[in-house]
Amino acid sequence: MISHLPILQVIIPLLGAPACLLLNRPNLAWLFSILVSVLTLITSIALLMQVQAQGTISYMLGGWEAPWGIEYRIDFINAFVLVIVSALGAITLIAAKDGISKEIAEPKQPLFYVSFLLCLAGLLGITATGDAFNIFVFLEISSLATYTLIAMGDDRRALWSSYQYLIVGTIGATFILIGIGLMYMMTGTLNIHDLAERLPAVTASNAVLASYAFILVGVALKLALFPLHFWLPNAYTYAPNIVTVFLAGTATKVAIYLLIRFNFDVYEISAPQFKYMINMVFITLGIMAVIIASWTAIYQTNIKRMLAYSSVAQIGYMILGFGLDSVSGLQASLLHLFNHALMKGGLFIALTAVALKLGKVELDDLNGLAKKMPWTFAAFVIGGLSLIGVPLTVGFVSKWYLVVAAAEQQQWYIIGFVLLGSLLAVIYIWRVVEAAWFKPPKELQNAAGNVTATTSREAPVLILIPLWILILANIYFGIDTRFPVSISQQAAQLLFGGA
Amino acid sequence: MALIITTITLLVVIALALIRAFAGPTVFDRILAGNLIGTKVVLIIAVMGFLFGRPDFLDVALTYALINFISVIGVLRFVEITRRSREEDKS
Amino acid sequence: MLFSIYGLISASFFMSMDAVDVAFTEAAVGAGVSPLLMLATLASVGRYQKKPTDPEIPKVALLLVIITGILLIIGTLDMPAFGAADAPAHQHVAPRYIKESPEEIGIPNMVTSVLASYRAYDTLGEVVVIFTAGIGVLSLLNFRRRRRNIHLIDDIIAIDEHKILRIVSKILIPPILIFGLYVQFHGDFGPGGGFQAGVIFAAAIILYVLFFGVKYAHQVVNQTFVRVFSAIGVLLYGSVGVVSLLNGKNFLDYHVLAENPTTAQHIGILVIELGVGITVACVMILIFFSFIENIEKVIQELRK
Amino acid sequence: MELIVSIISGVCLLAGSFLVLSGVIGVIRFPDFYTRIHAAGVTETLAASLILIGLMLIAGWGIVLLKLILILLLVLFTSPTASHALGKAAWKSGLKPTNLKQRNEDRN
Repeated sequence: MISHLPILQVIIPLLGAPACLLLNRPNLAWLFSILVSVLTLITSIALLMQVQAQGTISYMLGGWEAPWGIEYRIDFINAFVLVIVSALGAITLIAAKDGISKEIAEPKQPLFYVSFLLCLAGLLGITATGDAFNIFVFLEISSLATYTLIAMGDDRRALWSSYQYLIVGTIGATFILIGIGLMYMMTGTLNIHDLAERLPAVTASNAVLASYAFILVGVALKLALFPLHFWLPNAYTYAPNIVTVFLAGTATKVAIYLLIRFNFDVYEISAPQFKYMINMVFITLGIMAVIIASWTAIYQTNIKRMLAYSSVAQIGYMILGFGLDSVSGLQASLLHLFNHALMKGGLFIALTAVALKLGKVELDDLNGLAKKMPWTFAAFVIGGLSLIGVPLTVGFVSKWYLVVAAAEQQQWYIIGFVLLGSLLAVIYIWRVVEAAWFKPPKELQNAAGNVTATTSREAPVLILIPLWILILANIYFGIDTRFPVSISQQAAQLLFGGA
Repeated sequence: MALIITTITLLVVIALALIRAFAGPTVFDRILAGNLIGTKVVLIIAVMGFLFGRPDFLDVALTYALINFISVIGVLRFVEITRRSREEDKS
Repeated sequence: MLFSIYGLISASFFMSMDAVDVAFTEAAVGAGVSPLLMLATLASVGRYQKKPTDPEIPKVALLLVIITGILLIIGTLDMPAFGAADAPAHQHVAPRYIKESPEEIGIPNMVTSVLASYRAYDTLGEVVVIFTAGIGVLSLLNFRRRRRNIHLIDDIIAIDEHKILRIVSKILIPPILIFGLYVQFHGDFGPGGGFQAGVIFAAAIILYVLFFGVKYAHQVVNQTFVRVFSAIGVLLYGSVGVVSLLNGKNFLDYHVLAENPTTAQHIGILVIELGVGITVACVMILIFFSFIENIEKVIQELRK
Repeated sequence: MELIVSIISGVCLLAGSFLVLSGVIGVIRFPDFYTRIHAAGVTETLAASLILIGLMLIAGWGIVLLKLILILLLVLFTSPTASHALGKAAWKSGLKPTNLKQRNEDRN
């Protein structure tokens, strides 16, 4: 069974989803999907260990040789992203029950878990596969499931934001498909490894450049790269809270992975000026994302929306490291990918707990809430510190590597912008912390009957446990950085050495 | 020879019917044009199957004939049903 | 209706490019079911429609479309000529499919052997996409659980006494179903397969609903049935893969299914096509039923 | 013998094409929906039959012939039904035939 880990990784949730539909009882479906996601997590960890032991794994689906059949190709980068995605999937699902039973009507709850598993399977499939068309297929699965998940939010506006995302996502997916089609036209193959070998021969042609452009824009749409990010805040704000946790931790990460894969593995743009131009575009967009999105985040009153803008900013950091086009820059990106998943996951789970109590997460409602929910808000503070990049948290680690990478190339202004971004983060995190810890509790002016909901003290244990798992991971990996650093370093070296 | 002439005629006919489909004026005119095109496509596929010597085209023609009927009827029913519920709406 | 015409015409276009299977799919999906579903959507949301308020958006969209078009044209400028034998697409992977597939898979329709065996995993993915779409529609539209037995739409259907149509469709439906089965199991030899068969099946059921009402249709296939079977189709497909896993081969390796490799391929393809057919048919019907229920809900609100 | 058969089939095909063409000209030229459906519905069945019979003649015995017969049957069943349904639906929806006399008087 060990040799089949690459495929098990994806098909466990993929086949788990229809099985989950057959159960049709909310609690059963919940337990079952937790089982599935934990199995997936175990598989992905085993897979990572296997990759560490024996290098890149290649798995031929249907027993057909690589360019003819579909190949799963797991190397350090995939395995790393797979662990992040499946871990967040499992953790989110554990926390999901209370929020879901409150936010979604009962007959639809099993459907929620089904969509969740499908989304998980789609994201894992995108990451694991070594075949360009297969990427598109799984992109479709994950996107469709995501639209469903977002639209399940109990706000009417969830439908609208899901629709917005649907349009954008469909355009993105179509662009990616056109890009893949053009590549196939020029090389006659769909296998990524094979593509990488055959593309340099035709790299000068317009068709390849056009396909590069299409894929870049398509992925950037999915990624919410700065000027194309407009769908993200709405989607994150109105989606069910748990879905926001999951999406913030995984969906954009997988898109970043795709960008890395296509940019460094598939396309080798030979003309140095062109390459320089592309990198400059990345760096500029990254900086703009960090500054503008953080700035916008400060003015948000809805905390979910605030964190969503902060996510756009964090994507900016990743793109920055990416545009530096060096091993250490890429390493910083990969590290931030991992770290951001930890901290945003934690912060959004904390918000879930709050929303479970209050029903909404407006800044004004938080006043004094920390005294009632100390554990939740302690977690929020640590997560926020991590987001800012205070030493001893993971946020510091990735920013440190980013700064080092920038210093390596003597791009001092990047360091300045990173610091400015952190300062802005201090402001928006502080607003929440101040409200929750230091402002006096607001008198609840709504009907007396509702007061009981807020007087109950702490969030449910099922939310606190995954919350603190993530938060402690924030601290643990901030102190003991060996695991993510070594893996991201190997991955980055593989991309540069192997390419 | 006759096959080629038939194909060309059918293509012309489809083009002409498209004019009616776009021109309308009522929804029924459009459906009529759609139905017309549907049957012509069935014929054209059958004829082309012979022209290219690929008789498995006939399977497609058969599917077409079925699907065309179903879709015309379906569209018709929906027009009727929405119209009726709209009338109820007013009354 | 124009959509349906578009489907028909583009199908004959594919036909002339010699892509029979694509034409088949387009015939079934583009011309038949998608306009039906679109109309069902219109019927359920039509009364809420508003004129778009922002005049800027179409301009931006137009600009985007133009840019994309220019990019596409640039990209295709130095693409190999259509049908050129030395185009890279015809050099690398494709020749092997053409040369080896009759021996390795042993079925005449090469498209099926690529879809259902070489790239069977992609097809599994596509089936899951359809399944996901079904789940999406279900979770968005299907609100009601109670009051199953009231079918207002049936009243509306019953008002028009389309006697001739009823009789003709009564006569037609069984042959359509049989034809669906033929397409389902004939995919190895001619154009066709699970996707198309599923759509034909669904179309037959939809035709039935349109004339005899939801109540009678539910006696044959009700919501729960369709839900369960749409999942079972995916599971059936996946189970082939699991069987090969359990026998120590790679996922979806059909060779474990029989001694003789081509027989094994045959069995594998038959089973997965069945899975595809079941899922596609069930999801289509599911979506249709959901729309119908939604229309009913709208009518109910109106009556209040 | 073969020559005769192919000549007959050619004649059938050409006659079918002519009918199809005349039908569509009617659909374009005729003044209102009911006359148009008349043009389309009447020619369609015969035209399709003629073309399909023309094809049958060159097909020879075999499964192809069977399929052609099936298509023919299907067309014979469905196209009059569809025309009927269309006409009925249009009538029920309140669409009235144009009164030609009236219109001509209006024009003058």
